[in-house]
Amino acid sequence: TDPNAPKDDKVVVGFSVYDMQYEFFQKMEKGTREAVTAKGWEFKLHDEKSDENEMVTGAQALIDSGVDVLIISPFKPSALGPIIAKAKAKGVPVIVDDIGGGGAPYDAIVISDNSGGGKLAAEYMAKQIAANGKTGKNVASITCEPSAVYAARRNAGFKEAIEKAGFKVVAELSGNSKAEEGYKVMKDILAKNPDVAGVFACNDPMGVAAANAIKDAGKSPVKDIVAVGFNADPEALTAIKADGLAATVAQDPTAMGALTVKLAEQALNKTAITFDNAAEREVYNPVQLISKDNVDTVK
Amino acid sequence: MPAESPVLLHVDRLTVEFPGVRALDGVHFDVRAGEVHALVGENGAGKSTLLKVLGGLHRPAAGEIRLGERRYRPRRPADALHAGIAVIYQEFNLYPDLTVAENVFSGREPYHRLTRGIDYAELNRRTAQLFGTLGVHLDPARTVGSLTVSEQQLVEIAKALSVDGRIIVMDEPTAALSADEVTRLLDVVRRLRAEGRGVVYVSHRLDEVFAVADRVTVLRDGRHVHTGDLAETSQEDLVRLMVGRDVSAATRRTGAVRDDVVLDLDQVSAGRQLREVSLRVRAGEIVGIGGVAGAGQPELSQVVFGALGVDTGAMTLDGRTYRPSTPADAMAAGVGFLHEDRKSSGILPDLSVRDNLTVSVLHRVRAALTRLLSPAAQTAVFAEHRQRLAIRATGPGQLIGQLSGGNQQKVLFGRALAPGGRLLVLNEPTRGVDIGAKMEIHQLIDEVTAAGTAVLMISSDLPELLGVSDRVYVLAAGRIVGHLTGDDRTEENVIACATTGRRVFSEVAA
Amino acid sequence: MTTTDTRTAAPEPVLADRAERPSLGRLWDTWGITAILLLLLALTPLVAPGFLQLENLQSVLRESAYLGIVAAGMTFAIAAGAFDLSVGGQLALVSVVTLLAYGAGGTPAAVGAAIATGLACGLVNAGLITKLRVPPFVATLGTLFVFRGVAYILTQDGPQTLPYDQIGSPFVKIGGLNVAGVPLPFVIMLVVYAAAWVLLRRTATGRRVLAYGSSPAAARFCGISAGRIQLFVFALVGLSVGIAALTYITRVWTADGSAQDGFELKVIAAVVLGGTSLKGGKATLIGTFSAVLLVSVLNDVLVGQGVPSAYQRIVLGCVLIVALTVDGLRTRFAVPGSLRRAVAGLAGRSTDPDSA
Amino acid sequence: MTGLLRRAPLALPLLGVAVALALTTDSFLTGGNLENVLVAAAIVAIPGLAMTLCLAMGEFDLSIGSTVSLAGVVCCSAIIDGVPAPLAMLLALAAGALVGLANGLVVTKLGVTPFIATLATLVIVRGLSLAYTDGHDQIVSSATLKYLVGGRPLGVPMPILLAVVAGALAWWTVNRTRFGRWVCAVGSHREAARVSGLPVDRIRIAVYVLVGMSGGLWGLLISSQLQKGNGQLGLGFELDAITVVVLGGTALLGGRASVLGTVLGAVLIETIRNGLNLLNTPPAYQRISVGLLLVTALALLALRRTPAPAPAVREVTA
Ligand SMILES: Nc1ncnc2c1ncn2[C@@H]1O[C@H](COP(=O)(O)OP(=O)(O)OP(=O)(O)O)[C@@H](O)[C@H]1O
Ligand SMILES: Nc1ncnc2c1ncn2[C@@H]1O[C@H](COP(=O)(O)OP(=O)(O)OP(=O)(O)O)[C@@H](O)[C@H]1O
Ligand SMILES: O[C@@H]1[C@@H](O)[C@H](O)OC[C@H]1O
Ligand SMILES: [Mg+2]
Ligand SMILES: [Mg+2]
Repeated sequence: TDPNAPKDDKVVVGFSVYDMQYEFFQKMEKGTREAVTAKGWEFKLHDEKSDENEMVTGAQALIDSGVDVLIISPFKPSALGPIIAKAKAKGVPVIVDDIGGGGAPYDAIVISDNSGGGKLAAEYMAKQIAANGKTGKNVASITCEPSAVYAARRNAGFKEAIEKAGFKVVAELSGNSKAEEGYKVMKDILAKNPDVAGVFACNDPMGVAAANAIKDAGKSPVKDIVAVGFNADPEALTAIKADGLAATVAQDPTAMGALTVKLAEQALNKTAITFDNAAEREVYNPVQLISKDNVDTVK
Repeated sequence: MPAESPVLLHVDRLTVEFPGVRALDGVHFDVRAGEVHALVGENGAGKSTLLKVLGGLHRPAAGEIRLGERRYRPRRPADALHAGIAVIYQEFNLYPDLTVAENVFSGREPYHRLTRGIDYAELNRRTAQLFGTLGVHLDPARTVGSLTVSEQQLVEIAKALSVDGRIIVMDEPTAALSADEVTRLLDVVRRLRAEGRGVVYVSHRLDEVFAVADRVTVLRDGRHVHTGDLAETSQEDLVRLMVGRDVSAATRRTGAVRDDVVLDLDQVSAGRQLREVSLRVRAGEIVGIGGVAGAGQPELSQVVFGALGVDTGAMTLDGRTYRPSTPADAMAAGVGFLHEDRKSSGILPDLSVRDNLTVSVLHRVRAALTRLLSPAAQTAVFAEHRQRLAIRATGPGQLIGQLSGGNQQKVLFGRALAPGGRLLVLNEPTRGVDIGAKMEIHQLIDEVTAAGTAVLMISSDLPELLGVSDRVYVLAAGRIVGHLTGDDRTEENVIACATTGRRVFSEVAA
Repeated sequence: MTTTDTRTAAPEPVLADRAERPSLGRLWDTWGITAILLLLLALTPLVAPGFLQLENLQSVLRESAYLGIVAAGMTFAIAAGAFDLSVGGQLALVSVVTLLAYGAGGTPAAVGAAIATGLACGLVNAGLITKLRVPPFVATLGTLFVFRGVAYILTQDGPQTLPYDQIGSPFVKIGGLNVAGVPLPFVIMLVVYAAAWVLLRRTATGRRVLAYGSSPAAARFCGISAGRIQLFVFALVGLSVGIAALTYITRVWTADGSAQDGFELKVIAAVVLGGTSLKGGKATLIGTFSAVLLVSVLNDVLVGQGVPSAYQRIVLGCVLIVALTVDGLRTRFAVPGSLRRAVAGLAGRSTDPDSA
Repeated sequence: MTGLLRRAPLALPLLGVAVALALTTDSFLTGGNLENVLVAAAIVAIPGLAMTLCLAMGEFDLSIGSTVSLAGVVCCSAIIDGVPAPLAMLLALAAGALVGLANGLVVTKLGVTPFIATLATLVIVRGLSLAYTDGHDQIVSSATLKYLVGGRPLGVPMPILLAVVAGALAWWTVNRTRFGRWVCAVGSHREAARVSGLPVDRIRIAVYVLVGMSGGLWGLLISSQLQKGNGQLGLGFELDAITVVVLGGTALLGGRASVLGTVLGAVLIETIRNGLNLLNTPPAYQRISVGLLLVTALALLALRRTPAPAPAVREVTA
């Protein structure tokens, strides 16, 4: 391309990210940015800082600044409405990344199969409990903050599958997505149900924290109580290698970022997108169960 | 006082400035060992400012202070303490949540030799001992917040004595004390003198000054006007030096009292402080209430003002049943009130003089149509009061906290006049007020009675109580133990009723 | 030995009005933060050229409104010597209820519900404080949990959301419309501040709030009822949250129990930054207004310049401290002459008599 | 018993809640569960005790949650960098003390009102933790660090032991040392303390340093449980610490400190939280229950309190 060509010709991609404090989103940003620059396009970032007001203000500001396409990983999916309304008014396509779409008319959403991930966790847990030679049929679940829709899907997927396998979820308590609370909640679960055979946490900070609580109670989070997290955060991978966590469900935020850029290009060129779930315009990014068996294959 | 005894403290060309005010202008002043040196002057003359410089609270803009031969440049209160200067400030500096003993020895609490913790037994013992020398009994373990104003004043005095300083500075220490407490304090002052210490004594009560001081220095508008032996000075001279003109003493002109009863209390009891009190105040009449501190005076005034509930008994105002449940009710009925504790329950420190004057009658300074406050109307009220009460303020917008104590008192007096109708309840109306202002306030009280207002005045200042009132009731332990009219209104009678339990009831003429 | 000064000046004419020149300190109390805001606004175009674009300015004003409106109400509470920690919970609850009401009865129902729910929250606080005599700090700390809890219960099946097909509704216009180029939320905020200013400075009630905040004990003897003041200020905070929620919810379209976590601290910070004293008795609405804009502008500039969020925090925190340092030093040097001495000291001169 | 109730009115609601839980659950009274509750209570009581001094002084420190995060980051990243664990832990305490010192200096020397000063450090210190770690977890596996929550000298869990020691020290400080009385004096009437010659600035700075260090210890305890540090830990902890103090009855206006009250406040809060979990309460109802119990407990306390006579002097410092 001609470096002297008018700037207008260059495609500008705006990316509004949930919160750059988290490694998950740092990876997502990296995947998105690299895919954008690889195409010779311009990349503009906005950090929502886990705040719905900042999310709306910042995303609208990106649109105002003249981006050609908006990619957004929304802190509150249900606040996408006013953003998409503005984008539609200016003819800017919107690709949503992760979390959820909140029912607004975005062009496409790339999403991990959260419910499927919960199911993977349940299936692994059931299998591992049996392999440990345990006969207990009680398990527990530690959920994210009540408003996190994506996390609710994980829990629902887990619950359905684990019950199908003949287990009972005896405790379902919220750790509000926080490690500190995940630890305390696990302690309470252990006090009330010392016999639980497994625990599923909706994210890894809580999952690893719960595993720590199990260890502090003198038990193994792999052999005694099967602890499974979600995300494949570095701390989860480290813990799995050291028998400090049984498993986690991996999402691939870098790949998700790259995928959104591909969909953005299709939307810009008005080529049809192939959806995994056309009704919700969802494109799934696969999830994968990571345990000690395959943890070394994860980069 | 030996004139050749060494000079302990020497103040030279001292100047202190506040934004817009030069509070002290080249003042000089000295104190010798074994001397009580009185410092007098009108409200705002700069007395407290001078003492605050000595105490390390204000730093002068110019001038020099020497202690003996040494330069004295206090930068913080601790410097004054180290230099052996103990100050009793006009405004209390006490911790309401701490005990009496903890207040007295704040910063110098004794430690137990073995446990290395504060030795409370020793602390309380020393405190009790100090109060012993003051001739009062006060439980060292009581919380200061629960004390009366006069008890708090005693704590301040004990605090200064506990320092064992070479120079003791007292800013209006008797303003809140009862007559016998004053007598004992003056004895203590004489003892300090006998011990060879230097005492600086500030008071508006000239009889005390003459009773206890050796020399006097007069300040006026921040300037030094006179220093001299009291033996060579007459009271009239002193007053003239202070105010720059002659002032006549308090006397109540008679004849304004009318027949109609404004306030009638019939067997009123409230809590443990007030028992079966019956009294009447007529239109145009000034009724004084005397007694030792804690005899129920503030409670009586608060019952009349609706700030304290009546348990049994009845009140009428202008013949109609009167049961105010809040001060607002009382004010709506035309009752005005002056609190005895100016600092904590009188002034609104963050508000202007104008607002302080009008805050209880805001409905009168509103535009009729919009019901919005009218600054012009408020300023008019201010102008009127400043004229009438000779308030020294730079303008209506000055914060009341910036006025001298006496001028604050005048503003509060003005506020009490505001409901302006039937009855004025005055607690210690001239506490901390200079002699000129005192006369002016007495004149004002007279004026309002001429217009038919009834006045219920509580005062621990006996000359005031007897000089201004038409009749005097004496309270003891919440009961009326005396009713003095005509020639029975003597200091001896009041003191006898208040302290010895003797009951004196004059024949009521009308 | 008697000395009488001969250079006694003529007694000062007591009644003459000395020119009432407001001191620099008092000017700073009211206008200080506004001055800092203006300075920032003057410098901003140099560092952030995009700032002055119309759409950006509109966006800054639009997003300041909800915080600004609540801060106006909070100014009264702080002026009365209390503060309301529950505003975050109130905002969440009012927003959720407003969306529910919109679903049931459209725009008028939503507007009515917002105002009514806000007031109700304020009255709950007032009741706890005046009837049960729980200290305001504790009462509102408790209701912060309670209001958020109720909002959570109402959103157990997911956040309340304005459906996308309501995009043309007059309700949405509250947050989205521009009036002659000025965003409607900001217009509402201006009206709220004008009304609040009149209430604080020109009504008996406002004067009583300040009197009470300055000295509750003295106010009592001026006939001011503590209960009525507290009822008034906490109801007013509730009302302000009601109005603010309307501008908030029509901009973000969604709410649940977690909406605007930490809101209370932001609001109180804006009020105090503006110059209103936490001790009560002193309040400046102009200061609050400017402080709200100051924080918004600063945030916009930092975000616009792509400063990473960790560093945004550091800058914001430092600005808070610096802005209040000026004020703090002024009070510190309120000791007569000390500021002059300090300045003289810096200039290498000395007016200190002691060092002569 | 009545004496205890007068000095620690919180004992009554605590007893009520405990009895209710003993009746409605079969696990509340088990040894393991009680230990859970007490350990959790101990962990919040430790910073609560320092915060008690701060509130008694009439001020409060909002930055402590961020200090928790900073201490964890300092300790864990130092361990990762090869610093011996005990030294790393000392470094974390020092970092906490430094935050406290900064607060103290800004509050006294720059005259910034504590609310804003500590709110600003809250924002700045978290910014520092995040900037330093770039949002990454600092993961460790340290037995020494673990000993802080896992150790059982004399069979007593370390946090409980630490809290008992801290409580005894705090009680002694408040009631038997000059420093403690001076803190209450400053809280009761700061200007009077200045006029009485107390070193007011130094007292205030010392209290902020203590709070900072307690925040550091809190951070170490959390990082000991989680074996990591990061910029997200300790969010909102400032309200937890202040809540237990307020619940314990230390007057917000300063001047008085109830050490026993703070300890009971911590136990009450953690008992309620534990109870709600034992009862499987959905999260939405958990918050509302905590809020209602808080308001109820305090309303009861307030109603029991006989109105104190209006103090003649009172300065509210904030
Ligand atoms: N902090 C201050 N700021 C501004 N002006 C002040 C301040 N303190 C005192 N002043 C002014 O300085 C002057 C002297 O006041 P000062 O309190 O020393 O008078 P005083 O002689 O003690 O009066 P009083 O008998 O009423 O106590 C007055 O005009 C007063 O208004
Ligand atoms: N906080 C309060 N404390 C005591 N009295 C009050 C208070 N607020 C109002 N009042 C009194 O209640 C009465 C009637 O209330 P009203 O609403 O008319 O007040 P107001 O004086 O008109 O003030 P505003 O118009 O500012 O509300 C008046 O006598 C007024 O002085
Ligand atoms: O799994 C992710 C979760 O851990 C993060 O905190 O938020 C986004 C989710 O997709
Ligand atoms: Mg004076
Ligand atoms: Mg009205």
